[in-house]
Amino acid sequence: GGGGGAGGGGALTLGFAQVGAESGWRTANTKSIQESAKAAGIELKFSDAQQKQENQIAAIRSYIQQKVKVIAFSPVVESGWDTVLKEAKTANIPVILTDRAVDSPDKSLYKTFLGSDFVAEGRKAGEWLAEEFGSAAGDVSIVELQGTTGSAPANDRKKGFADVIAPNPKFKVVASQTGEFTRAKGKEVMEAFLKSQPKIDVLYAHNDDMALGAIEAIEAAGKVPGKDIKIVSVDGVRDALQALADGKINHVVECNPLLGPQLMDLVKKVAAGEQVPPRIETTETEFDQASAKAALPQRQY
Amino acid sequence: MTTLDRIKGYRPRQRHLPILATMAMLIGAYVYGASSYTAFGSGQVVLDLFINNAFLLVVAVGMTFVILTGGIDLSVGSVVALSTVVSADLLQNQGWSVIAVIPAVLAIGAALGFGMGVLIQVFEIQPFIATLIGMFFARGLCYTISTQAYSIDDPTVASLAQTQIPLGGELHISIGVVVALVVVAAAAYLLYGTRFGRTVYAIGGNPKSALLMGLDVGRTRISVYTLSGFCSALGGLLLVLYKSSGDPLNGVGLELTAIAAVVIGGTLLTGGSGYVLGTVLGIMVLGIIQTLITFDGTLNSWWTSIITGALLFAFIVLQRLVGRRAT
Amino acid sequence: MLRMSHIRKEFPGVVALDDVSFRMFPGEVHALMGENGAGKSTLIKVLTGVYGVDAGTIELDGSRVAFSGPGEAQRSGVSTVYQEVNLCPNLSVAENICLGKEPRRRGRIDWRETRRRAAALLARLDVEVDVSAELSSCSIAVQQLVAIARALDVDARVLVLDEPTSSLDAGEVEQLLNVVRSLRDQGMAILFVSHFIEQVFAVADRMTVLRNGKLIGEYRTEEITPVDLVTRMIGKELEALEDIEDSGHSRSDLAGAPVFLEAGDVGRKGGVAPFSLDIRAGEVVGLAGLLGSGRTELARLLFGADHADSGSVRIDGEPVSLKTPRTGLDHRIAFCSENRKTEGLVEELTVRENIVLALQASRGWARPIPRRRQDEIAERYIEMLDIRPANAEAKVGDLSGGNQQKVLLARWLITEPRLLILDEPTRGIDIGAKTEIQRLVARLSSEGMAVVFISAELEEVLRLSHRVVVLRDRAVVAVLDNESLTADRVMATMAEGVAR
Amino acid sequence: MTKHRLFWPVVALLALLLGDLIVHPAFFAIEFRDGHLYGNLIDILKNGAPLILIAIGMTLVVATRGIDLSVGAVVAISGALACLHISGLGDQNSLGGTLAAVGMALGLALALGVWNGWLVAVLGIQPIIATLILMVAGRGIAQLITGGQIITVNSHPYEWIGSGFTFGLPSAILIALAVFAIAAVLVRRSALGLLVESVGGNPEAGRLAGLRSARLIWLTYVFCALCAGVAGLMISANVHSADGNNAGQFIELDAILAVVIGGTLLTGGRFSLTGSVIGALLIQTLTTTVYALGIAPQAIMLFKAVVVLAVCLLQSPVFRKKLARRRKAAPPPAAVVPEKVEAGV
Ligand SMILES: Nc1ncnc2c1ncn2[C@@H]1O[C@H](COP(=O)(O)OP(=O)(O)OP(=O)(O)O)[C@@H](O)[C@H]1O
Ligand SMILES: Nc1ncnc2c1ncn2[C@@H]1O[C@H](COP(=O)(O)OP(=O)(O)OP(=O)(O)O)[C@@H](O)[C@H]1O
Ligand SMILES: [Mg+2]
Ligand SMILES: [Mg+2]
Repeated sequence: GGGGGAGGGGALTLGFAQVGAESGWRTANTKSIQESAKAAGIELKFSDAQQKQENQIAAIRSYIQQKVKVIAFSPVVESGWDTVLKEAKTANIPVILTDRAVDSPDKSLYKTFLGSDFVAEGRKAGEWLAEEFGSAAGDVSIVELQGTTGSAPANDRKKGFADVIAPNPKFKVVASQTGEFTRAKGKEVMEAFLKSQPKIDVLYAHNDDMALGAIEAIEAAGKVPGKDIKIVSVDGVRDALQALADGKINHVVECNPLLGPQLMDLVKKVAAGEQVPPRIETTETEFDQASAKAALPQRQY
Repeated sequence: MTTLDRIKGYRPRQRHLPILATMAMLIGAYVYGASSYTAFGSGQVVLDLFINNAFLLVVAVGMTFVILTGGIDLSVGSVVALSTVVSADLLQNQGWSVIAVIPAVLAIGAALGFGMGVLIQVFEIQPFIATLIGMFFARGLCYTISTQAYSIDDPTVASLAQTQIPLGGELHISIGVVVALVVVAAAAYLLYGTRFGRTVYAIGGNPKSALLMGLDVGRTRISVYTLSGFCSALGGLLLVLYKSSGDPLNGVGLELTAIAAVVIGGTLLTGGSGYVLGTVLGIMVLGIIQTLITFDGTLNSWWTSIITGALLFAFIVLQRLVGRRAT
Repeated sequence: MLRMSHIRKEFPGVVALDDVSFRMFPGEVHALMGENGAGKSTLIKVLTGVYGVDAGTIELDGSRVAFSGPGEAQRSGVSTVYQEVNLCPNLSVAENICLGKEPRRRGRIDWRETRRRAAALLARLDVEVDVSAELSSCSIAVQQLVAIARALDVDARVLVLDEPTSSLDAGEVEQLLNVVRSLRDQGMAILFVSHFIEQVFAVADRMTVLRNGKLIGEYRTEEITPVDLVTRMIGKELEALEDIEDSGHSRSDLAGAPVFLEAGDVGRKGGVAPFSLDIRAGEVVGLAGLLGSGRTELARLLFGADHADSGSVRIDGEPVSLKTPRTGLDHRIAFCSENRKTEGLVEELTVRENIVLALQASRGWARPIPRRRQDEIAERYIEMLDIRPANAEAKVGDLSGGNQQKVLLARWLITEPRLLILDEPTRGIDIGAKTEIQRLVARLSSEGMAVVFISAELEEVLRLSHRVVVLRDRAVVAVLDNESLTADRVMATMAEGVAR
Repeated sequence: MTKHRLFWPVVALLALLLGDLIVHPAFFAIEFRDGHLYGNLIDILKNGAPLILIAIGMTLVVATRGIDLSVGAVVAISGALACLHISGLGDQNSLGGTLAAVGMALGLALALGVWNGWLVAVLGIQPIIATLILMVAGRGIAQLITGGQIITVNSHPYEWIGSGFTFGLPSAILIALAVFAIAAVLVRRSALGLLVESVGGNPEAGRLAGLRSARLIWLTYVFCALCAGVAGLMISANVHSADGNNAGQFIELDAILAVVIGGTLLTGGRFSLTGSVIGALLIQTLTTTVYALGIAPQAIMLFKAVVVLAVCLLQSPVFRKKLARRRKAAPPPAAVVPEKVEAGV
């Protein structure tokens, strides 16, 4: 093999294998990483897997060949990383996970995980609901817009939410359908819900985009989003905060994409051989209408 | 009185040209990569192409048969996913052994392929729709088994997955590569050296004629889809080895990649002309494009798509022009 | 040996066979006769299981059979050459001959033996071609021979030949008939379909006549005269050909006519060697040559189907470049291809649509031919060429072979070209229609249309042409004026390559 | 009547609607609300409009033996460009600005069609890979335009294209119908239809008959891209935003499916625009049905597989014949005898 020019010099090279660019959230995530790498003087080798795990694995293999100092990636799915991570370990390249964890039992395969907990996000949405409707009389009819069927955020956000509302029988999920994380599908599905469900009190959307699409469907049906139907969603993109500020959404659970600075810190530490905690959760808040108004001016994504 | 020796004359073997052109360009791309990025020159980069694409290669080989008959198989991605999910489920939840799982999964894939073949042959449903139904069906089955991806911690799978077959130096390949190469060799033999293979070409050339020539068009066509289902299942098993997991979202869009690889390899989508070797090259083309982009490492997501498209364009057009020039 | 009784076969809207019975004995050549669309090919396809029957029974060697398809028929000893060349253009000649019955060694196809066997079979028909060449590179005549060679391969008991000679010239035909005779002498039963009455009388022992899907009768060759036969086929007496004056057909008659097209040293590498030729308005130029001598290639260059890489063409004295069929069409040249299946018809479309296609192409898409006019044109040509069924909205693919050929001819006639190139226009056409077409050519040329006429039948060429261009080895070797020109002389020129 | 080519697709569509009626009677409820019609059927028309448009364009491409995989990418690009332009306007509601945006987007779509057509008709690259190039690169171009973000716009004139109502009906469907009418007239009143069918049915024969097939094929790709461009405007206008990555995902598959269900063969030749429209409506009805009946997300694929299978079997003459034979054979037990005869031997 060749000398691995990339990692040879003084500059620290980081190979980062991104999932894709499937949403504005993801783009913000990518941008944050690229910008903070530049700011930290780290040479970044970036690759985009277009939502395919195979591509990510291939990219990681290529980083091993290129002998980068550190590898970081946001796993497309949690499972299936053992082989390639073992190769990285054999090549003595430390690995950092971002955004999503992997479920490998062998924790020595990666140094640390930096990101959010989707189950916790679902749970937060559920808790808000429990509080908001805690005193309400009668059943609460909930409709749910799920993410892409089979994807980790969809599975986890559904689970976290369901866990919290399960104990209280008055919360009823009357319809739950996939909106594939997009505005267009969110709108289309909500249109159908509005016709097939006689009574909808709450909409829980697995991401903001679907909620934004659903708002339009609700308005077209002559109802008032945020009032006739309360809406809670996850992510905290700018448009959603705007809608929140306008009173069209009632609550947003943040899922923070701006991992860049934290990641670069970790990269430096890991490269220097320092010990790092095995799990670091990004700081994530929740927004209500007031905090949304405050946060809006600085929102970049 | 009449002798037709006059009609004899040399015609260049036009059908080999696309393959030669593709091979030349692959070498060109490799030389370019090696001169631009140091680590690219190591032979392992080439071997990694095989390691990363072994499962795709197997799937594409099945697809080659289908396309040679003038058909298309959109179900392969879903069947791959189904195979991984079924394997994971049987190994993790039902406690089956690897030895039992392999034939079961292969049988499921072949059975699905057979079903689609019957729809196409017996009920005369266009291959595009019949296999699209198969695509929905297999993906649907995945979701009914599990909406979650899960890991397989079976020790046999793990050891198979992590076995590296050394080739001297620092070079190594995986078991998947060996399987894929065996499949390629078997397919090449089938196509070149057996009546079944020749019937496949005949059907692609002109199905009506093939029928009138007394060939068993029906059985061959059904076999071809069965074979493709089988290859997809085998590809799924290799993917299980590759990732040690089952995931219902595996292989979304894989059918297009496989079709593209076959067609870039010089096989006509209308059937009747093409080689398995071309398919191997087609996969290499797609793989090397991706590798070049990863080595570059400075492109953001959308530039990745755009440059992928541009490189694809360059390959295809050059292939076309080289092929034409040599005629 | 073979008995088909009370066969009935209906297609949507057409009764192709109505209570037809047919029998064949071992060691005989049995000719199946009838006009275009009489039901000959359908009867054959019913026999070999391509179509199921609506009523009736088939017995082979005394036992009932119902083949599920050509494959099974073949395995039971019925070997068939269907009317249209039904081979795989993408495979080599050798493979087309051996497909499905390739010699194998240890389970693997033995390619050397395959090629050897194919070459041997072709040699039996006196054909020598490169058996590893792709079939699509061969002319339609060679393809027809390949199809025949393929059928000879099995040790069949029944050999069915549906118009095997439609593209062949005298030499090949003679060779084929010899092979047929020797097979008969070995005890094979041979079913032979042809529109060439002489061939039928030369080889058949017995014949069955069909008309409009009905059985007319079965005759022994000795019992019947050609005139009788034709009368039975068409149901009335055939008008003689006498009115196409055979004599005085010489170029000197056209002395005053202007030259329409002048080709100077036009040629194409791998096609035909550069040749020069001028064609006058009203002139019929016949092309003569053996198989593969380059007649088709020459015609394609004149039309622009291929573009010449040397020489120049003038039309009405103006230099023009004929690069695509479209430019040919724009200069009012029409080219009726010999290969109606792959180069001629769009099988899915209707008779009407196929007929108006070239005219419409020349008008451009924006000026559609009004539907009423299309119907009119279609009706007129259906009647004139006696296309059956006389339904302008029938799918061309469902027509019998001869009727398809007529449709193709009609397409080019309606473009009212100034130069009409006819490459084997009478291929597979019954005798009645053939005279009709010859008469038409004579009439059109007398009205000032120039015609280039290619036919495997030398007599036909001689009867119509003012001049005969003789080709050999893909080069023009002589241009003979048709003044007291005889078939023998043309043949000699073809064989020796110099004018005598 | 059963012989008409559109008979079975229409039957399939009606059967699906009938199924909806039985399972969920309210499915057909239509109200008049805020000056427009409101109900599931209206949603089907509105949400199906983009697919109808693309299916129309795709039909012509398929008729020439081609296929266009890039329509999804063109959808994304045209929506992205229009939204980008509108979002930069001082007054997003200005009609002129919106028209300019629409014009730019359609101009770009046209250029993309020219590109596809050039690859296929001039360079002679197989359609599936020729359009694959744009399919891959196009998503990137769309994201380049949007900067990877979703661009939200607030323009009433623009909104009209996707979610507006005219005469009580969704404007989207009116636009789709207008395009359909134009295409149908263009194709059937001129000779284009015949020429396209000839080129697709037998390209070599077409060439020798003097057709300018390259030009014709080129034209179909341009038209298809244009249709996709309009569809892209609709999709983005419907949600007031442009999503470079997700807009029009997998719509090429649906469009091809619609074309094929409508009776056009992928091997080219005879085509039916009406059939494609029916096919597209069928697919959209299926989607809406899934939502309205509350089919669980993990069962959607299976449900679709079963419905599409049923539709295709219904259309398959072989299947109908077998079914009819069985039915005929079933009541009188004596019918076993003729079946035996048929088996021969
Ligand atoms: N597949 C089909 N569908 C509908 N009609 C058909 C079909 N095949 C044949 N026919 C019709 O059946 C009749 C008999 O056709 P057939 O091909 O047997 O004639 P033929 O005697 O072989 O004529 P030719 O000498 O022209 O080859 C014709 O009228 C033809 O149009
Ligand atoms: N090297 C070759 N091997 C086999 N066939 C060839 C070769 N080169 C040319 N041919 C075929 O031989 C034919 C010779 O030309 P052409 O068709 O013009 O002959 P023709 O005089 O019209 O004879 P035919 O009666 O066969 O139509 C061409 O059709 C061509 O396709
Ligand atoms: Mg016939
Ligand atoms: Mg010829």
